[in-house]
Amino acid sequence: MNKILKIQNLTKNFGNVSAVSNISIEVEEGTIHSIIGPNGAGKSTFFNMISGVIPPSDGYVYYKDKDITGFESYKLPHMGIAKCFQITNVFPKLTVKENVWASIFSCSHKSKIDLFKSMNDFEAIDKETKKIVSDVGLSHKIDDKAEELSHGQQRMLEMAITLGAKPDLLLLDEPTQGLAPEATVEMTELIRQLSKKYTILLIEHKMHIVMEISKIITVLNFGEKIEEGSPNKIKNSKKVQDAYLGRK
Amino acid sequence: MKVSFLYGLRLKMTTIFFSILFSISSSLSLSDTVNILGLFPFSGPYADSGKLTDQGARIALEEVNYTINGKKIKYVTRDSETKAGPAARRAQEAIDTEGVKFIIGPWSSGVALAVTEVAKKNKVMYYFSGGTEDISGKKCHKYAFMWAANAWTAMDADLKIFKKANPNAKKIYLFVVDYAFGWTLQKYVESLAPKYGLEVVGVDRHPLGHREYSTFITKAMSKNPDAVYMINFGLDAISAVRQLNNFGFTPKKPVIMSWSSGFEELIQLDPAARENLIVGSNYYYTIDNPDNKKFVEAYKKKFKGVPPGYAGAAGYGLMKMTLLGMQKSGSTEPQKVITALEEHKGKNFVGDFEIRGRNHQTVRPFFVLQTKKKNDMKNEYDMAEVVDVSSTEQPKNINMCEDIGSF
Amino acid sequence: MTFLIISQILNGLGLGMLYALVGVGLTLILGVLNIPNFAHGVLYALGAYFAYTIAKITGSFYFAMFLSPLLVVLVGFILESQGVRRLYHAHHDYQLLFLFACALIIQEIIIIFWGPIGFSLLAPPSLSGAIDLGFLIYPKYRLVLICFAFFMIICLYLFLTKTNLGAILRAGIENRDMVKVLGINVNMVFLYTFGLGAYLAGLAGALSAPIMGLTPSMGLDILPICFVVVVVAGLGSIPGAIIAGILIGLSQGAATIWFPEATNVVIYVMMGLTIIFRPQGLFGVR
Amino acid sequence: MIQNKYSFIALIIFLFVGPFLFPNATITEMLIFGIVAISTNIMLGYTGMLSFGQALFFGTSAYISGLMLLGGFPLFLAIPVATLGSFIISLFVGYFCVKREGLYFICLTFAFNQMFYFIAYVWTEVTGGEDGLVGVERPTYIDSQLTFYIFTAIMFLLAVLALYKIVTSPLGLIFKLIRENASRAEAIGYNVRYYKLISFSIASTFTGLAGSLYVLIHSMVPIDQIHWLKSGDIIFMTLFGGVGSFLGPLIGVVGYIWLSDTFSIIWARWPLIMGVIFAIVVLYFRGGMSELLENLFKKYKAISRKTEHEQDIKNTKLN
Repeated sequence: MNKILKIQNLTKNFGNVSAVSNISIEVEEGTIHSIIGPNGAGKSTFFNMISGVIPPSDGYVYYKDKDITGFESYKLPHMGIAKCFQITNVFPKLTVKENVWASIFSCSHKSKIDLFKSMNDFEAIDKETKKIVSDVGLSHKIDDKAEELSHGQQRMLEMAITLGAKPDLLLLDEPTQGLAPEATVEMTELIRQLSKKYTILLIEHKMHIVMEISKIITVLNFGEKIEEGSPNKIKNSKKVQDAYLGRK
Repeated sequence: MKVSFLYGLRLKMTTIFFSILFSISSSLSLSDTVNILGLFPFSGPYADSGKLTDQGARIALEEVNYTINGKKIKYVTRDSETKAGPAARRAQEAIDTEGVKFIIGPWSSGVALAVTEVAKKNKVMYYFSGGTEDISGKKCHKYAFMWAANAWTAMDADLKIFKKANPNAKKIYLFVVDYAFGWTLQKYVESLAPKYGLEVVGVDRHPLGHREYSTFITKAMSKNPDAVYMINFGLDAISAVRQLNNFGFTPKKPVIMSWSSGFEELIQLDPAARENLIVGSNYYYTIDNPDNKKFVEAYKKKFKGVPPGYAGAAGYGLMKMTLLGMQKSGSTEPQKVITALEEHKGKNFVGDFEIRGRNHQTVRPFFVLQTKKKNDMKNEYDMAEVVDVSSTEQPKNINMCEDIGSF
Repeated sequence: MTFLIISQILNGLGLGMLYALVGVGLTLILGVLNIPNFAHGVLYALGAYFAYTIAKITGSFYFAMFLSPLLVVLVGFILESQGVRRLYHAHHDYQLLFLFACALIIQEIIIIFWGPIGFSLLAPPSLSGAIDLGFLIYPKYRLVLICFAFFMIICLYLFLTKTNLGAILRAGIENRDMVKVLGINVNMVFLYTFGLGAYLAGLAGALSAPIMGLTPSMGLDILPICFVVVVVAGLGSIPGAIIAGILIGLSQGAATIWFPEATNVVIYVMMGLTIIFRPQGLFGVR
Repeated sequence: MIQNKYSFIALIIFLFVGPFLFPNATITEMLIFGIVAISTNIMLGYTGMLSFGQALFFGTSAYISGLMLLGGFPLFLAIPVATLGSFIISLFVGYFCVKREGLYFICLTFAFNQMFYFIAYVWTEVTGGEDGLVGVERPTYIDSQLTFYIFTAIMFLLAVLALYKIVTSPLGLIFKLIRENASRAEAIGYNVRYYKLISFSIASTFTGLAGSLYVLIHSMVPIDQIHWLKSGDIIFMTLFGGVGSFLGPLIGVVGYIWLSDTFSIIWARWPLIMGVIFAIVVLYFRGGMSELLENLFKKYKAISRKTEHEQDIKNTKLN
């Protein structure tokens, strides 16, 4: 299988403290690859380095064999990497339609002239917006402002924005964070559906979700990779149990 | 009466739609009143002088009981903010809505130049006082007059009288405010100084609105001049004088405030700090003639016993001149008034004056004052005495007004 | 020439100390409260005017210097608690509009109460006049001003490093959210910070009065300089503001020797160079 | 959309009625500052950037166009060149400023404004320094007040339409994205700094256009048009009108100029009144005049609907 994302020796030091040290993973195309670990394991730092929010201190990130280490985050969607945030991160005063529309437009407009055309001139984008919005189940809210949606709906919108970029690789940072149980189930189902179309790198700390849907799981603790493998392998790993149950 | 298309249209429309707002004032103003605008700085950096100028202008109007040639005078004021933009807008606004035909206004060459453009365009008479040479110089035109003494006249008077009072003085050091009028004065001083046996040993230009002169003062003192000759105005001059006193330059050696408003500037200084100043000014309230006494009395009576300074006198003088033109011509049409004023010779509260037709400069005395010591002061306003008066006219060949033009 | 240079250094220092005081005040408010205090200039002016009136009533210059900044603090407290506090969650534009409105109001109130014409406030006889140092003659008051401002800056330094409140303020500049997390009464911290900023502005105003006199527009004149100090220093750096203030004062002094017309321009040239070569400011932390 | 239609109709009516409401020079100036405020709102209201240096572009462009007119160039060359000039300067200044956010952005623009002011102040041979640039003649075809007003109104309408086009284009949407959530906008693939620069340039270029027209009102460029206080005025006008709607800032301009002219006649201490009004707007009507009007309009509608409703009830009861 094709390795879509290769990460080599990624390291981040904050002063003398190293938040992430020497992590290498490879993500296979068409799979769900999860990164788990207890709070403070360095998951978010790791995620932010891949998505270009903070530059790594050392190491490389290759996407489709292209070095993208330290790329500014706005460049990634254009290459086919989209990310979904841990906390709800939508455009509150804009409508659902505008939220998603903007995301699709970002990667699909060809020339600068498109920027100055009328909003009504983009039939293809309008159509796609409607499709994505209905995919995440928000069709009835399409003209509502994002801030008027419920929390669960905002998470769905968040996902829709991410999908708007038509990515090959989806970076999901704790998509079920703060969701009610039913909504969590809904979201898990959505992720499972998405995995048919996209490669997904999932950062999550809820073990049961990860076990349910991942193909490969990487476990981080204290900024280091302590285990990697199939859900079954992880389930039975002593190291992982130690990390999660609290080591002595 | 010639009214522009839009103006006429507005008159019709406003009476229909906005009768309360405009029709009363504008229909009145066009028929049997003379409308004069006082464009003064009520706010902004020269906020102090707006009210005083207005007070002076009102004294002049009261003398004629707000009537001229049988017509009622409607006197309106606008705030110039000492900013050319708003000043021009409000002048234009007053011309349009109040039917103003005459503008008087002091201070700031920027404002003056802006208003003179408005005056020219609207064929309205403008009488200006204050620091610029351009009104009767480079930018002269038929509608604008200058009341303050010419810059050359003033510098000549300052130097002449300074030398007379300090025969041993040889070296002077110049502080010059860094803009057009400052440079003009500097040019005149540098060309006139040798005539009076004075040498300019150093010149420092400082930005307008500068408040910190220590760096300039130490530099000047290192040249050991006999006097510091200051070409700056208002707060700049006051700050510089105060700091010259801090540094112990005055009262040992004299400081010349070459183009000062006199009263207003001196009163802001503590008596100790204003010792040994030689002050050139367009007006001082102790000028000894009956007209001035009458004016000062009227002014004091009306405004809590405070005598008029230059601002009050300018308001009075500008208004007097405008009224004089109306009286002489028997008309209230700007063009007739202007023609009447050209080459007029007369006498008023500042002394003998003459209005040059070729450049619209009012040739009039410039006063040089000597400040009094604290012990010699009779009251808090008794700050200086007029030591000499000079009204030498600027030589024709250096006047920049090449052609006053026509109406 | 050495005489000239030494005295220009002294002049620059005196000026720079004043800039540093107002600059630090503005930096504190900018850093901790995260608002652009466009009313800083009028607080400076109020300091001078209060000092004038107190000195006139009580006849004591020193008492005026002591009391007037405290009155300015009072004004600062009123501004903060009645207006600024409601705006912490608003955009900068509203904060700016509000503070500028306050500046307009206070400036006009100054004109209404004290009149549009300026005044002088004389230093007491013991401080006025010049002193002969042998190699140069220099006004006493300015020397005292330099020493006193220096002393105040040391006090401020001790306050910020040695006291609890100081530590909280510094933490607030580093990371505003931190203060909230620490469970400190944020409103109090903000109030005190604004008060301290106002104190420094008022003090600088009062100290400057005998040198530069008092005019209603003095607040507007100093305001751009305050902001330049902050930009050159780097947003939120207190030592930076002190050094930048002094540097600007000194460079104005130097400009007078060689290029007198540019004494004001030099400030902006310094700032331009900072922006181009060190956009985060000389001591910028963020 | 419907509301926009109404406000454009109101705008057209205003353009026709304005000259009868206000003195000619005043209404012309209102339109010119209308361009400034509406374009500033692209940056302030739509993109969420507060620049305290817009007078820089207004003034610079006014100088350029003034100098060209003085040099004998035709008006239809002077205006584009001046506008282009402010565009280029806005790229230069913006390049340094958009790197920074929030307070630092404000400080930088403020500082740049002062820098340009001092350049204009010192460079007397070109700018006239303290006195400003004087004696710029209007071309004869727009010499009368009426023709000049019509000319300005046309330029104003063109500018407003162009700006409206921008606001309703994807670019306008991107500006809103940046205002709402810059990091998310970055994450979905927009180079935020680049678009901020575009927004800054658009605002500044149109401000420049207005500046090049301003020269013609009083045939001169006063130096106070490039001073930072003017930048303050521009911000205040915009906020006073309200940043929530496209044409709101125009209401601010009209209100600001009208109030300041009116109050300045009534009381010499009029800036105090303006200050109080600003403070009230900030504390109680943050949406500015446009929102206030909108609310009144809504309330009126609600009341009329209520009475209608009551009428209906009465009618049904009667029936």
